[in-house]
Amino acid sequence: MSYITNIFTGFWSVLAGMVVTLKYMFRKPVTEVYPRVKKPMFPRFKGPTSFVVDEKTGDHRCISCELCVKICPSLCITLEKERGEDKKFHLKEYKVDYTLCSLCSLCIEVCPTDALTHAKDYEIPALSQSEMINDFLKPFREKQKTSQPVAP
Amino acid sequence: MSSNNYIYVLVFFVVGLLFAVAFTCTPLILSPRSRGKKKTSTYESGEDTLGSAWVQFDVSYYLFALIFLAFDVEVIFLFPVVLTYSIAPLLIDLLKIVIFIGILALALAYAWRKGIFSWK
Amino acid sequence: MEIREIQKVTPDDIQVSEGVALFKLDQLLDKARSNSLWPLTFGLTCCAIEMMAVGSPRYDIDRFGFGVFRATPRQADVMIVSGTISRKMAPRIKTLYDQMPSPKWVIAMGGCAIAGGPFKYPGQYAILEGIDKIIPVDVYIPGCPPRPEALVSALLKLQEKITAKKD
Amino acid sequence: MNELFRIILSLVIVIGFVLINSLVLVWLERKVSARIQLRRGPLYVGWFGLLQTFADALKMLGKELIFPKNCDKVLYFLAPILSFAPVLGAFLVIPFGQHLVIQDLNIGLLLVFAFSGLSFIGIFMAGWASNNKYSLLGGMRSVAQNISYEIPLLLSSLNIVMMAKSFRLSDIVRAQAHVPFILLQPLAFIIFITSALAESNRTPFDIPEAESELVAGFHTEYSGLRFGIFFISEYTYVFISSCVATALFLGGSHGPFLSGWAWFLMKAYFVVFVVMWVRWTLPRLRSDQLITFAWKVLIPLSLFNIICTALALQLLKQ
Repeated sequence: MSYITNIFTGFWSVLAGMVVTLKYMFRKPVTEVYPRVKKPMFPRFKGPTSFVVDEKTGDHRCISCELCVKICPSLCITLEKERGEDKKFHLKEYKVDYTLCSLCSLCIEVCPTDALTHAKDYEIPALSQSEMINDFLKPFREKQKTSQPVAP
Repeated sequence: MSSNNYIYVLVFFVVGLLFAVAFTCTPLILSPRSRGKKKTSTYESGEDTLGSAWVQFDVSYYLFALIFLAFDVEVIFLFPVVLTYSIAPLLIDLLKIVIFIGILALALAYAWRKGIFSWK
Repeated sequence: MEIREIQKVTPDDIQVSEGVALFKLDQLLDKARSNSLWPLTFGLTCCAIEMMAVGSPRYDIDRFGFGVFRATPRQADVMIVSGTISRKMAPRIKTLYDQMPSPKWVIAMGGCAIAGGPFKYPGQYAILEGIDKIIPVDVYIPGCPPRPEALVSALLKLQEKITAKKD
Repeated sequence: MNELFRIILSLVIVIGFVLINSLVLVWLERKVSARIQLRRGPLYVGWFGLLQTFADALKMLGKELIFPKNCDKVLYFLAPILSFAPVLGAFLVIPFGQHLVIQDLNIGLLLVFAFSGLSFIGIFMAGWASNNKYSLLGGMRSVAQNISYEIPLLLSSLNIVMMAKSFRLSDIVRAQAHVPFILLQPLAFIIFITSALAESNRTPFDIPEAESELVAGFHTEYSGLRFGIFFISEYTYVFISSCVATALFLGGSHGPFLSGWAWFLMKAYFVVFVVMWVRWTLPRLRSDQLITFAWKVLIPLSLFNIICTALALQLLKQ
């Protein structure tokens, strides 16, 4: 007897399952049409690190203390500095190798002037490894170039 | 005309073969080719294979093939019997069909009882 | 980073003109290849989870025709190396790459697959420092791990690379 | 001369139909699966992704064919061809309309079953010739499954032969002018669809190419268009078995308002849709469950059904 009831329950459960999938078929898809619609990232999203632009000066806040270089577990930050005429260190070069960075945000936590932050950029594929060594000072240099002709 | 009918079967089968051959050979012209020592080796999730795959196989498959043979032949027997029965349904023919199917069912019950269908 | 517009193959593009059939055929094949990149089902570590997310309803990589994950390298076109490559694993990956049929591409996903990531330090002996030490890589995706969107944009970049005019 | 022209014309039509139909079916499958999983499916290549499978096929044209060095060369080459060749023959007798059939042979039903029964020879050949452990397991399971489900398939169609009093498919369709046989033989229909699913290796029964355990089953070693041919023949078998189901149970080309072939194609594509729907609903059966299901459930049920039909014929003799 259980043989026949087994067959019936099996058949019935198949039908029930198919009704469920049919219902799902007429629901709205949950897909985000990604490259056409770009969703803003969450506030705590950890993108690649970058310099904070200071609102007052329009420059970066780095004081070349090298704390980030020392704490980085992946050894991905290279920093070069030079002593200016005012006996203060000036940042000459600041590069992060994204091939190594694991976005642990230790450099951000340790920074005394809050000069670093996570960018919200996430479309970062590259065709070669050299493209992934990011020069942090590049946007600031470009800004200087564009602003120089304006200044007397 | 009626003998002509079956020429279609032959022609369709042969053309199917030729078409498939042509189809599988076009990539030889169009595709790039490359060579390598590992390229033609047998796939086994990146491992090198140990030995050949042509080994002895589980006997239960063989038993299935045996019952299948018996059943399939008997089903083919049933086809003309059922056709003639449906055209002129006589009671004696019904009895014969029932006996025939009963014997088939007995064979199935025997195999079931012997545990062929439960895998070990 | 710029992301290109979705390239649409309209019926007009598929037409092969009579005169320069072979030349156009090449372009047509490239277009077809770039629109059906079947990835190899294989993941190494944590980045593989993000790779799986790409096939999920939310990101649905099948929209571009990349959704057919093939389990065997014989039918795959693109290999997504997602995760840390230990030295024991490296020869297997090399074999899998070799077993793929010829127009084939590789995407290195995540810091470990690009250059060893956090495991790269002087004196380490267990990790292969980047998959490009053993097989040629077409697109790199930095991140630890990258977002699924980053993988989608990498696949689109690969599409761009395939259809680009060859000099 | 006229006959020759007819052969060539029907061949061209059938080959074209097989190719285009399988591409459309793959697209439909991807769309249906996407909608069931709340996805969008192919979207960007062509109109609603219709050219997606066309792009896939073109890509396979330009894909390298790998000849594994350990395989049995002749069988490896022959396997996809042998799995494709019978596909065309099965289209010979399918009555797409009242007079729209290439050759209305009087053993039409048996011919279709004979041709679709040939498919697993190609599959097993592929499994054996590849000299790959996954392929061999896939091929073995495929044969065990196919021979198990062949019998309920034939037994359930016996009922229809009894009802229609003919093997000729167009006669069977004609017998359903008023009542389709699905209403008279619901059990036979269920058995037929279940075993047709298993015969064409569709998902609750796709043990031969179970991706989670056997990589790609029997076509693990096949690349490019050789694999593509397996794919085409698999989808065409799905279509053929749904055509046969339409002709046997759903009243074939009978229907109001529209012309016969439109009804036939609509019904056949509906059965194909049901097959896909089942595929994306049910999980895969285990190998032993699969075979015992055929022998312990389907075959006794169909034997019982035959006796019932014979009795009914006897009672309704007057």
